[in-house]
Amino acid sequence: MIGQAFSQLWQTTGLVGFMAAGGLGNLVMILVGLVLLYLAIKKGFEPLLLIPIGFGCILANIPFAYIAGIDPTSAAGDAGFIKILYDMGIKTGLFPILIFMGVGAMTDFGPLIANPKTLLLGAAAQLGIFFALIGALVLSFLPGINFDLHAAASIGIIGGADGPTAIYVTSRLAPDLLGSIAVAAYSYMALVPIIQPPIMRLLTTKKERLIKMEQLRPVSKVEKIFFPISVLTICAILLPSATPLVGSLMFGNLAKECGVVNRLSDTMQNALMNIVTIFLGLSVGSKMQADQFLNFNTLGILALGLIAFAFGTAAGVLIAKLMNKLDPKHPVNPLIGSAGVSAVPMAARVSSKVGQEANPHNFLLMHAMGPNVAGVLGSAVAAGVLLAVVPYMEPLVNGLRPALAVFM
Amino acid sequence: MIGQAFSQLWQTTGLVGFMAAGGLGNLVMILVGLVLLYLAIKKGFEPLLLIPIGFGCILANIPFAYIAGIDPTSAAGDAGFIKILYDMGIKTGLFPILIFMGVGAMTDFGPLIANPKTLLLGAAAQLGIFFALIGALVLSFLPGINFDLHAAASIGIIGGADGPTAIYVTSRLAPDLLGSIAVAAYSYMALVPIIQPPIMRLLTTKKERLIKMEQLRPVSKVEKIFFPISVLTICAILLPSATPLVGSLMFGNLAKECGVVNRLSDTMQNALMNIVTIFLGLSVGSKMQADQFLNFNTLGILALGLIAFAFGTAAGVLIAKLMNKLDPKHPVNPLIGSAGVSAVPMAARVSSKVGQEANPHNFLLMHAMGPNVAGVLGSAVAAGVLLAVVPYMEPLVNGLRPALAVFM
Amino acid sequence: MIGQAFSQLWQTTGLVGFMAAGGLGNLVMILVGLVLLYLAIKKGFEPLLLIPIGFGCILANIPFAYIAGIDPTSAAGDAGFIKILYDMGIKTGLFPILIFMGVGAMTDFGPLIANPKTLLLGAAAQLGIFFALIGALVLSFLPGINFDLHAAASIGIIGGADGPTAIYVTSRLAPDLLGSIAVAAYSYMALVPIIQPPIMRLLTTKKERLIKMEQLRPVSKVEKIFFPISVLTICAILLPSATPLVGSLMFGNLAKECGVVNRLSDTMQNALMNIVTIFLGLSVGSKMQADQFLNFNTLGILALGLIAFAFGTAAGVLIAKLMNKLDPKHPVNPLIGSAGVSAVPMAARVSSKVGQEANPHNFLLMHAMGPNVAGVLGSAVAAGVLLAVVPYMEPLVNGLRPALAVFM
Amino acid sequence: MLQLPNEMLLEQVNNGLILMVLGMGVVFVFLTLLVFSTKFLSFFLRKFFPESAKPVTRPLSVPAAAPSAPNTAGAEIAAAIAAAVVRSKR
Amino acid sequence: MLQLPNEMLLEQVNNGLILMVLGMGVVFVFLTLLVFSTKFLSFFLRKFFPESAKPVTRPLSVPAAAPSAPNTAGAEIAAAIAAAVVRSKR
Amino acid sequence: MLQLPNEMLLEQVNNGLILMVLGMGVVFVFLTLLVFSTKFLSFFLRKFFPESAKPVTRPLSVPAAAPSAPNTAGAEIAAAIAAAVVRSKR
Ligand code: NA
Ligand code: NA
Ligand code: NA
Repeated sequence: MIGQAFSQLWQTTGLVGFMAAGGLGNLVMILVGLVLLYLAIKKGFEPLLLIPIGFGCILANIPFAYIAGIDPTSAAGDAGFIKILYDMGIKTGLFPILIFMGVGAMTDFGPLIANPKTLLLGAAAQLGIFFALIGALVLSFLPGINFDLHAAASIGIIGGADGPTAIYVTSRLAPDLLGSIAVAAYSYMALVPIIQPPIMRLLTTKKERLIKMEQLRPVSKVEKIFFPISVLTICAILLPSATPLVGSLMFGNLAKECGVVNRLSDTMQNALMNIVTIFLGLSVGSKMQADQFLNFNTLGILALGLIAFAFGTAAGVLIAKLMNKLDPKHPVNPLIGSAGVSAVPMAARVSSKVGQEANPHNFLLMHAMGPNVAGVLGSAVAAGVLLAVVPYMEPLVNGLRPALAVFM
Repeated sequence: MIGQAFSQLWQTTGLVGFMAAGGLGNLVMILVGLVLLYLAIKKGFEPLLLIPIGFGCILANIPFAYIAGIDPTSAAGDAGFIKILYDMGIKTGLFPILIFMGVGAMTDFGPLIANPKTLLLGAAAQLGIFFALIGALVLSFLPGINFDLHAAASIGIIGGADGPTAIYVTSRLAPDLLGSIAVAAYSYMALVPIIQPPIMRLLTTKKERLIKMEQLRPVSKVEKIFFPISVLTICAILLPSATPLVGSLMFGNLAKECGVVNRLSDTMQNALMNIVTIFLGLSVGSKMQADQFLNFNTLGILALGLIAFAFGTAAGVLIAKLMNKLDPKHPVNPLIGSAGVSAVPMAARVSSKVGQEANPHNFLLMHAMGPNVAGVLGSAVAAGVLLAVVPYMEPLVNGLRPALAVFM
Repeated sequence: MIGQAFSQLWQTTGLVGFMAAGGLGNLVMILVGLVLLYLAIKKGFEPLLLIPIGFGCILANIPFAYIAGIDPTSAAGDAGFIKILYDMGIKTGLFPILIFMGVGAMTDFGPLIANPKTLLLGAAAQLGIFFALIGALVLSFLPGINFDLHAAASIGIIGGADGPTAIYVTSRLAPDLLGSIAVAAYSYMALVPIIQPPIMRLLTTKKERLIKMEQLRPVSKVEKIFFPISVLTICAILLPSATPLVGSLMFGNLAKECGVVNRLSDTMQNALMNIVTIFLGLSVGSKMQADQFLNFNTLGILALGLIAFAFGTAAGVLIAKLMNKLDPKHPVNPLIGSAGVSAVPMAARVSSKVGQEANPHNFLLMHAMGPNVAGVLGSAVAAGVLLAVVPYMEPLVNGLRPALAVFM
Repeated sequence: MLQLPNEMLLEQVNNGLILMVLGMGVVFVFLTLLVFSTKFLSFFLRKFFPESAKPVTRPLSVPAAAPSAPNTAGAEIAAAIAAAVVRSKR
Repeated sequence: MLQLPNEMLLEQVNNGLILMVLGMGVVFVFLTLLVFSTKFLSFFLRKFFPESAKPVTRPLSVPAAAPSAPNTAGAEIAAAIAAAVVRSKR
Repeated sequence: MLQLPNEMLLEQVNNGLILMVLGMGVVFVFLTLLVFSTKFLSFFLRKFFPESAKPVTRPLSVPAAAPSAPNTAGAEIAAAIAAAVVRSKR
C-alpha cells in the first residue's frame, strides 16, 4: 500500500516529468523564463512586464502542475489559476483594453497638440509593421517556417512597439503566437536605446542633428479636453475596428484631462493598471509553452521584430527629413522621427540623448514626445486595419484557411 | 484584389455605418453622449458617473465596432469589452452591490442615531417612487407609450434618488430601460439644487424656515457599531428581498465603524469603488442604444423622474410639518425633510443652503444628514418591496406578461 | 387583490422564514455569525478575515434572500452576489492563490536565509496536520461523525495554521466543510497566544528558555532574490502539486525583493489583497449554512483543529531540542520551534514573549521569524502531498467513494 | 406600436395602487421600527457602556465632515484629500 | 512540418502588399486628418475660449514632466512618487 | 446518519498513516534540501557577489520591522502606516 502511494507520488514529481516526452522542452522554457527574469532585474528590461511574463513562463512549464491548463486527472476539470486569468482577460481582449485606459490616463498629448505635424512622424514609423508583415510571408518560403496572413499580421504589429496593441491584435488573430510575439515586443522596446541610435546616425547629417526646434507653445486645458474627443470622432468615422483600442485610450485621457474625475483616473493609472499588468503578464508568459515556442517560427519572429523596429525607426527619420524639404521654415530635427515607433517614453529619450551628443544644449525631449504618442495612435490605427481586413482576406485564397491547419 | 480589399474596408467605415439603416439613431445617441460629457465636465453634473456613462454611450453607438455587443462577423463570437463588463457586473447585479458596500464605508449614520425620528422624513420622501410608478402606468394610456408593471417599478425607483439602487432594481426588472433610467436618476440627482428649492419655499412659511434645531448629541462608537447590525436584523426579519442592498451597505458601514479593518474599508471606498464605478458607468452607458433610447418611452421616463423627485421632496417637507404639529416640543425645521429623497449629500446641502437664506446663522447641514441617509435606507426598502411583489403580481393579469411582448 | 399581494409579501418575510423548517438552524447560524463579529471587533481575533466571514455567514442564512445561492423563484435563475463571488474565486481556487501572492510580497525571508536550519523547525511543526488527519479518521468510529479521507485531509490542514492554504486545499478536496474549516483555522490562529505558551513551558526547562542565540548575519539583496527562485525550483522538481501555492508565494516575494517592480508588489500587498480578502471572507462565511454546519462533524473539526495546533507546537519545540543535542555548538532556543506552525507573525511573537518572561533582555522575535515563514512553506508542501495523493488513494478502497455518499 | 386595451391598463394602475399602499406601508413600518430600535439601543448602550460614550463625532462644530456618497464628486474628493493629508501628516 | 506550395505563398505575399498599401494609406489619411482637425480645433478654441488658454503645460521648462506609459518602470515610478509627494504636501 | 462499517474505517486509518509517513517524509526532504540549497547559494553568492553583500536587513536592531502576513491586522496596519509615512516624507 505505502509502496503504491509512494510510487503514485513519484510518478508526479518534476524529476519524472522533465525526463518524460516533452520534458526537455519544458526545462528549456524554464531556463528562458529565468533569462527573462535576469534581463528584467539585472538589465532593467521592461521589468513591469517581463517579470510577470518570465514567471508565468516558468510556472506554465512545470510538468504535472497544470497551472496554465486543465488538470486531466481531476474529475471536475479544475483549471489552473493562470488559465483562469488567461481566459478572463486575454482570450476576451479585456486586459489590453484596460491597460490602454491606464496608458491614456498617463499620457499627455500636449506636445502633439502644440505641434500637430509631428503626427506624420508617428504615421511613417508604422512602416515597420508592414515590412515585418511582408517579411514574415517571405520567410515562409524557407522550409521549417510557416506563417499565414493572421500570423504575419500579428508579427508585424511587433513593429508598433506598443505592448497592449500587440497583445490585443495577436489574441484576436493568432493566439498561439502570443508568447513569442509579446516577448519580442517587450524585449525590443527595452532594446530601443541599442537598436535606434546607429540607424539614426546613419540617416542624418551632423547639421541635421544640430537643428534647434522652436519652443512648444503652451496648450490650454480646453484643447486637451477636446483632443481625445476629436481623435475618437475621426476613428469612429474612418475605422470602427480600431475604436476599442483608441476609445479606451481616449477614455482614459479624457478622464485625466477633464479634471473632475481624478479619483477615477488615479485608479486607472494605479490600482486597476497594476492588477491588470500582473494578470496580463502571467497570462502572456503562460503562452510560452515548449511545443509552441521552441521552433523555427520563434526565431523568425525574433528576427522580424528586429527588422520591424529598424525600418520603423528609419521611416520616421526619413519622413522628418522630407518634411524639412517641403517646409524649410519650420525645421524639424529628424532625430525626433525615430520616436514615432512608440515605445513611450523610451524612444523619445533616445531622440533626446542622440541630439545632445551633437549639441548638449539642444533639448529635444518634449519635441520627441509628440511623435512618440502619435506612434501609439498610429499603431492602433494600423491594428484596426489589420483586424478589419485580414480575417476577410484569408478566405479569399480559395477557401484555403482550413487546409492551412495541415501545414502548421 | 486591392479593390476588393479596399471596398471591404470601406464597407466597414463609420461613414457607411452612419448612412445605413439605424445609423442616424446612432449619430443622435453619440450626440447625447457628448451632451452628457459636457454636462459632467462643464456643469459638474455627477461627473463620476456621467463621464463613464456618456463615454460608454458613445462607444456603444459606433457602427461596426460592436464594443457593447457581439461581433457577428467573428467566427468565435467575440464580445466587445463593454459587453463583457456588462455581463460581469450589471446582468448579475454585482456592481451596484459593490458600490453600495463602498457607500456604506463612506456613510456616517451618526446624525441619524442622534435624532432617530428623522428616519420618518426619509420614509415619507419615498412617496415620489410610487407616484412616478403610478404615473408611468397612467401615461401608458397615451398612444406611443407602453410601460408594464416591471417598467413602471423601475421608473419609480428613479425617485429613490439613489444610483446603485436604481441600477440594481432596473437590472432585475427591466434591463432594457437601464440606460434611460440611470441617466434620468443621475441627471436629476445633479439637478437637485434646481428642482428642490422652489418646492421647499412653496410649502414652508418663513417662520418654519427659521426654526433652529437642538444641537445633535455626540454618538458613541459602540452605538455606531450596533446600528448597522440592528438595521440588518430588522431587514432580515421584515423584508429579505432588500437584504442584498441593505446588507452590503451595512457590511461597508460596519467595516468602517468597527475600526479594526481600516485597510478593508479604505479599499471599499477607493480602489474597489473606483474600479467598479468605471465599469458600471461604461456598462450603463452602453445601454443607451438608439433603438432602445430614441422613443416616447424615454421622454416619459424623463418626465416621470422629475415628478418623482418633486413629490418625494414635497412629501418629506410636509411630513416634517406634521411632526411639528404632533410633537411641538422638539421642533424640526421642515427644510430638512427634502433631504429625505437621498441624493447624498447634495440634498442635505440644499436644505442647509435654503435654511441659510432665511437665517445665515442657522446651520442645518448635520441635521439634514439624518434624513439624507435615511432616504438611502428608505429607497432600499422600497426597492425590496418592488423586487418581492412585482414579479409575482404581473402574472396575476391573466398570465398576460408573455402577451405584452407584442405591444412593447 | 391587495390581500393577495400582502399575503405574498408576508410569505417571504424573515419572520415566516425563521419559523419554517430549517429556519431555526438559520437563526442559530446568524447568532454564530454575530459571535464571530464580536470576537473580531471586541477581542481582536483576526478581524481582517473574521469580519467578512461573520458577515457572510449572516447574509447567507437570511431566509428567502438567496444571497449565497440561486433564487428559485426567479425565471432567469438569478444568483446572489456572494454566490457569484464564491464561484469566481473559491470554487476555482483563485482567491487563496492571489492572497498568497500578497503574502509573498509581504514576507521577508531574510531571517530564514541567515539561519537556514530553522527550516527544519517549520518542517516538524507540520506533524500537527497529520495527527489531526488521523484523528479525524479515528473519530469517525464514533456514531454521528463521518469523515472520509478527503474530509480528514482538509481538517488536517487546519494544523498548517495558514488560512489561504487551508482554504485552497479544502476548496479542492471537501468544499462542503469550507465554512467550519476556515473558521477553525482563523480562530485557532487568533488563539495562538493562549494555546501555545502552556505547551511551550511544559516541554522546555528554564535553562533552555534562557538560551541566547547568535545575532543573525545581514542578508544581501542578491541572496533574497535567488531564494524564491531556488524554492520554486525544488518545488517544481519534487512536488509539482504544490507549485500553485508555492509559485504564487514566490512570485509575490520575487516582486518584492527584486526592487524593480515596486508598484506591482505594492498592489499585490494592498489593493489586490484587500479586494480579494473581502470577497474571500464573504464567500467562505457563506459556506456556514445551517444544514452543513450544525452537526457533530463541526464539533469534531473544532476539537481536531485544537489537537492539530497543539501537536504542531509540540513537534516544533521538541525538534529544536533534538537539534541542540545534535549540534550543541550553535544552540537554538527551543521556544522558537513553536513558531514553525506558521500563524505569521503571531506565533513568532508568542515565542518572543515567552522568551522574555524568562529573560527580558533576550530578543527572540527575529530568530522566530525563520521557523515562522518556514512553516508557511512546510504547510504548502504538506498541502501538495495531500492534493497529489488523496484523490488517488480514495478509490483504492475498492471503488468505495461513490458509495460513501450514502453515509455522509 | 400597438396600444394595450384599456381594461388591462386599468388593471395595471390598480396593481400600482396596491404597490403604493404596500410599499409606503412597509417603508414606514420598517423605519418606524428602526426609530424605536435605535432609541432603545442608544438608551441601553449609554446605560451599560457609559465609558465608551465619549464623543466620537462632534457634528455641529465640524460641519465640513459631511458624509459623502458616490453620487457627488466634490465631497468625495475633498474627503479623499483630507484623508490623504491627515495620513501624510501622521 | 510540410511546406505550403509556392503559389499559395506568393498569393500570401500579394495579400501582404495589399495590406501594406491599405494600412499605410489609412494610417496617413487618419493622422493627416488629425493634423488638420487639431489645428482647426486649436485655432477655434483659442479664438473663442481665449480666457482658458492659460499655460497648463510649460513643456520645455519642465523637461522632467515627461508623459509616461506602462512600458517603462523608471518614468512611471518617478511620476508616481512625484505625484504622491505633491499630494502629501497639499 | 448511518455509520461506515469498521473495516472501511480501519482501511481509512491505514491510508491516513501512509499519508503521514509520506507527507512528513516529503516535508522533511523538501525543507532539508532547501537548507542545503540555501546554504550553498549563500556561500556561492557571498563569494562571487561580495560587493552586493551590504546589509539590507539589520534584523535584531530593528525588531519592529517584523514581516507580516494577512492574518494579522495590527502588524499590517502598522506597516502600512509606516510605509505611508515614509512615502509621504520623501
Ligand atoms: Na507605434
Ligand atoms: Na432615497
Ligand atoms: Na504552517
